[in-house]
Amino acid sequence: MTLALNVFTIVAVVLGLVFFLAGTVGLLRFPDTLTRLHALTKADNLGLGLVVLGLLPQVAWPFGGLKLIALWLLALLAGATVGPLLGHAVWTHARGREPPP
Amino acid sequence: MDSLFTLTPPAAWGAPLLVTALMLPVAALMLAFVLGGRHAERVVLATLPIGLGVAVAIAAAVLHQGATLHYDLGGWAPPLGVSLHADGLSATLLLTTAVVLCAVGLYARADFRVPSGAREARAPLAFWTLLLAVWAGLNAVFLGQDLFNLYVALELLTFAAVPLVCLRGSPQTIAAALRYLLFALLGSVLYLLGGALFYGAYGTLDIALLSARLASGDPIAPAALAAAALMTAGLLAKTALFPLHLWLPPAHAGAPAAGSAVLSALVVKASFFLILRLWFDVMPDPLTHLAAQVLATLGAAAILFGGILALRQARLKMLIAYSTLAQIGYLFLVFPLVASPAAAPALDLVQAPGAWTGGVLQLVSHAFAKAAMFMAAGLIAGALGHDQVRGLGGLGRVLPMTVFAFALAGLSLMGLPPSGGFAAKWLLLSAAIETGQWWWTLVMLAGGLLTGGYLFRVLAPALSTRGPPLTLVKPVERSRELVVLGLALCSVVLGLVPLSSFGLVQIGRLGATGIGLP
Amino acid sequence: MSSVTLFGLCGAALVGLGLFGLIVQPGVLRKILAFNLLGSGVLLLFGVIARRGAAAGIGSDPVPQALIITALVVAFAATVLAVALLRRLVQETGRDSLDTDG
Amino acid sequence: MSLALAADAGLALLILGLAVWTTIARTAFGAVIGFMAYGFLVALVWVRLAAVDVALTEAALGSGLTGVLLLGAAARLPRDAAAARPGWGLRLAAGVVSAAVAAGLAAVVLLLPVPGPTLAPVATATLPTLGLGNPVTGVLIAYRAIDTLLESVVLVLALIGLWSLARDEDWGGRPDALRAANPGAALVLLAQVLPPLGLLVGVHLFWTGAIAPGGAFQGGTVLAAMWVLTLVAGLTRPPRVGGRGVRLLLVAGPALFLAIGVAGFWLGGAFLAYPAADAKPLILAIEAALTLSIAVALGLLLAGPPGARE
Repeated sequence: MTLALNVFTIVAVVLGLVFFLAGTVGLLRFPDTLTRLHALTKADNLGLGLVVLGLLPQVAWPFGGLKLIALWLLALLAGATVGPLLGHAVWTHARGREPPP
Repeated sequence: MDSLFTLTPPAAWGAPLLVTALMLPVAALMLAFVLGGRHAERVVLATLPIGLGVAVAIAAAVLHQGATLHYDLGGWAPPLGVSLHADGLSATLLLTTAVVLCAVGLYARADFRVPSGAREARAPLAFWTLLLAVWAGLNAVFLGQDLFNLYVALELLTFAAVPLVCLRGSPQTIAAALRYLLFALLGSVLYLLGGALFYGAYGTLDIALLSARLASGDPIAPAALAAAALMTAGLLAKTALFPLHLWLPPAHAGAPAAGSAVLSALVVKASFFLILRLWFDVMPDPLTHLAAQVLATLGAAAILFGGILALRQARLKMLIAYSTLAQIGYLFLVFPLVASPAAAPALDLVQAPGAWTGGVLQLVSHAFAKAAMFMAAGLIAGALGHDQVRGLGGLGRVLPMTVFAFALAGLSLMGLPPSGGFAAKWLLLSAAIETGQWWWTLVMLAGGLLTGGYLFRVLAPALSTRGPPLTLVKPVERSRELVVLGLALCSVVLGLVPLSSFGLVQIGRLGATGIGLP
Repeated sequence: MSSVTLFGLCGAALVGLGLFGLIVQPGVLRKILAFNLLGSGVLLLFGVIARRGAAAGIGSDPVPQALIITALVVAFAATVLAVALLRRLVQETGRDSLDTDG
Repeated sequence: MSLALAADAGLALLILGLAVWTTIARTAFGAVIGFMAYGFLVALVWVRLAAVDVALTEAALGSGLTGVLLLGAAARLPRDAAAARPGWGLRLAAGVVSAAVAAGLAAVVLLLPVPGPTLAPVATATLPTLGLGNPVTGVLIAYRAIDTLLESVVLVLALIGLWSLARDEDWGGRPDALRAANPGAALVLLAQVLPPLGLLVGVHLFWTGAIAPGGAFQGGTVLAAMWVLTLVAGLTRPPRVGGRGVRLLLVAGPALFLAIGVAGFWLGGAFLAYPAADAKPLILAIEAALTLSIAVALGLLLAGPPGARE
């Protein structure tokens, strides 16, 4: 049983890292800030989710697991806030007027 | 006050006295900050006499016991706990601080009064709370025995002194305050790094334990050498000794008169006091001889550099600020004279006042004289509406008492008899000759001439009787002139006191340096 | 070459970098940043000393840790004062440098 | 070359890289962003150095609040503010001096005794008498209580210095440095969702400080951060500078600490000593008051001097 969990952990964490890699490549390759922002928030949140999912069996339950999930939710909240703020700032900075609602 | 003096406090009294000296300004600061408005000034004026009484009591206790007062805070002995320490030198400086702050408090009442109609104003609240904070920082530095506790005390002092500089808010004073803060922070960080290395090498930050472990014979750890060098560099930045002096003149000249008096007379001395503690209480003697030459050379350069630049200043307060640079140089001449290997045979300590007493006398007389001079300059600038040295012709006829006080303070700075400055410089000169280091005498004499030069530039026109009489923009209150005169007289009276009575200053010193004081 | 020594060398390098930045940077905000680098380098060195003092079942000597926390709070208060002075300077002179005339 | 050493080496190199970036970045804004990332990595290093209390403080205060402060300052710098860079002479001299200091320190680090002298055994031996489990809190509150007391006074003093930079006519107004011009809907959402959780984390950090990493400074910093978040989002208004209530809150921590310290003369036999019997409740009372005062002080330090009165 623990072998299966370990294999699951390795697979999930590796998948998560792949998404992180994708996010970083997106950051480097995409033409302008808004698309980079898109790449970062999507890929990193998904990557982190997978890493957390993978680590859940390795961590003392229930408190360790709950902390990890809380960690992920906070990262989601941060990403959900920073994304629109940066987008808003970039839009107004580039075009000098408020974006359409 | 003399009733307290005759009361011989038993040793058990020492502990609460030290704690009161440390915590009184802190408690008063918090009370003044919460009450605010006009109460802030009243809290300060109520606390100053009590603090003066405590300082006198500490000096009496140290004199009575003939040994340093010691107190472990929280009952935890070092190296784990922090202890307080009051030897002759710190008792003297506590007394000087209390006297100067009392004078500044009385002087500043007219400048920082809450305007009628307003419940509270920015400058008065800031000044009175910052004055208490400076006092708290100074007492914490003079009483500290733990290197990190001294770091926090230095920071408390820096955060109280920097806003004093830009209390008036003009662009130059803000730039001066910012430059002062950056230099002070660099100094503090280097001091902290030195403390960290001392802890890394010897596992304690207590000065007494550190000195014991450093002197315990085995070769000194390289970390200790690096620590002493870094700490000294940091403290030199905060004392504004010659190469690191850029921040002092604009900062001390930009502050309001009462602030400049406190900054020049006291705040700069706190970091110098720590250099004394570092090189005479912590480091072993052979190292002190080595460092003494470097410090004294920088001191000599400061004397000459400060003196020459003071000659060329157009503004009165800048002239006095550069004079502070020069007089600080004198303080650093104490190191080679006290720590010189060819010290004269150990004469009877109390009767033969050595270079150490001369140095402490210079510290104290400069504090009184410089505070009086800056406050006199404040009165002159307030009365004439300008600060230019050129426009002081015939001032003596208009503001006789202020000019007289300014002249008395100048007398003490120049070191002319019978002033305290003269006694200090005389002791330093005789010690230099006794220990055969004649070149320091040349520096001191040159410094005296330069001081005479830039003070002559101010006093000659001021005392002249020819030329049109000056018109006063604003009358000067007699009470403020009396405060300035009183402080200047303090500096002069120090010279009249028979030298043998300075036994207080020697207490706690012989054991530490281990050589017969010349 | 243990990792603790590695962080010690990193701290020493940070002290050098912070000192260089503090002296060379013309803008005051950059000087404040350099001061914070210098401060964190010094505290890293203190942390390495604390880590080497591990004993009695504790990973690091608690006394330097307490001192580092106090020093961090002091450094923050210093940064606040410096930034406030800088903002006032920019309001008054419109410039970020210290060499105002006079 | 164990894996852990490689990871540490990577972390150290990353930190040095960010530090160099912060020094040579073209714009002040870029340098501040680099510094914030640098700060969080240094917090990681503190975890690697087994100093979790310091890691918490560094993350929350050293890079969190300092980052907010420096970002606010960088945003307000005029575009053409970069003054002339100093001549190569000064840069060379500064480089030589800095390199010498760094090399000297590196040598000292290598020469320091490896099992360094320590006070850990002494500090932990007497912890039970204080009823504490976390030795760092023991040092902060009991063994070196004077440093923490002076420390909390330093915070109040920094605030007085900050307020003294206001203009005379603005005195009595509200600090306005934090009010965002038009906080986006996302920020308002964050300022409504996060603070309750932050409050819980802050109080937990304060409470657990007695037995595990945490304490008044860390808890107070998290609470301050949450308050600042609501200030930036405009959900709450900073208090008036002249208000006696806010000043009482600011002074509550140090004042209680001083009062209990003076009571120590009779109860515990020395100034700042705790009676053997009920040391724990007194310590917790002090920590609670300190947490409150530190939270209010840090929040107001970020809010800046009083601005124009509306």
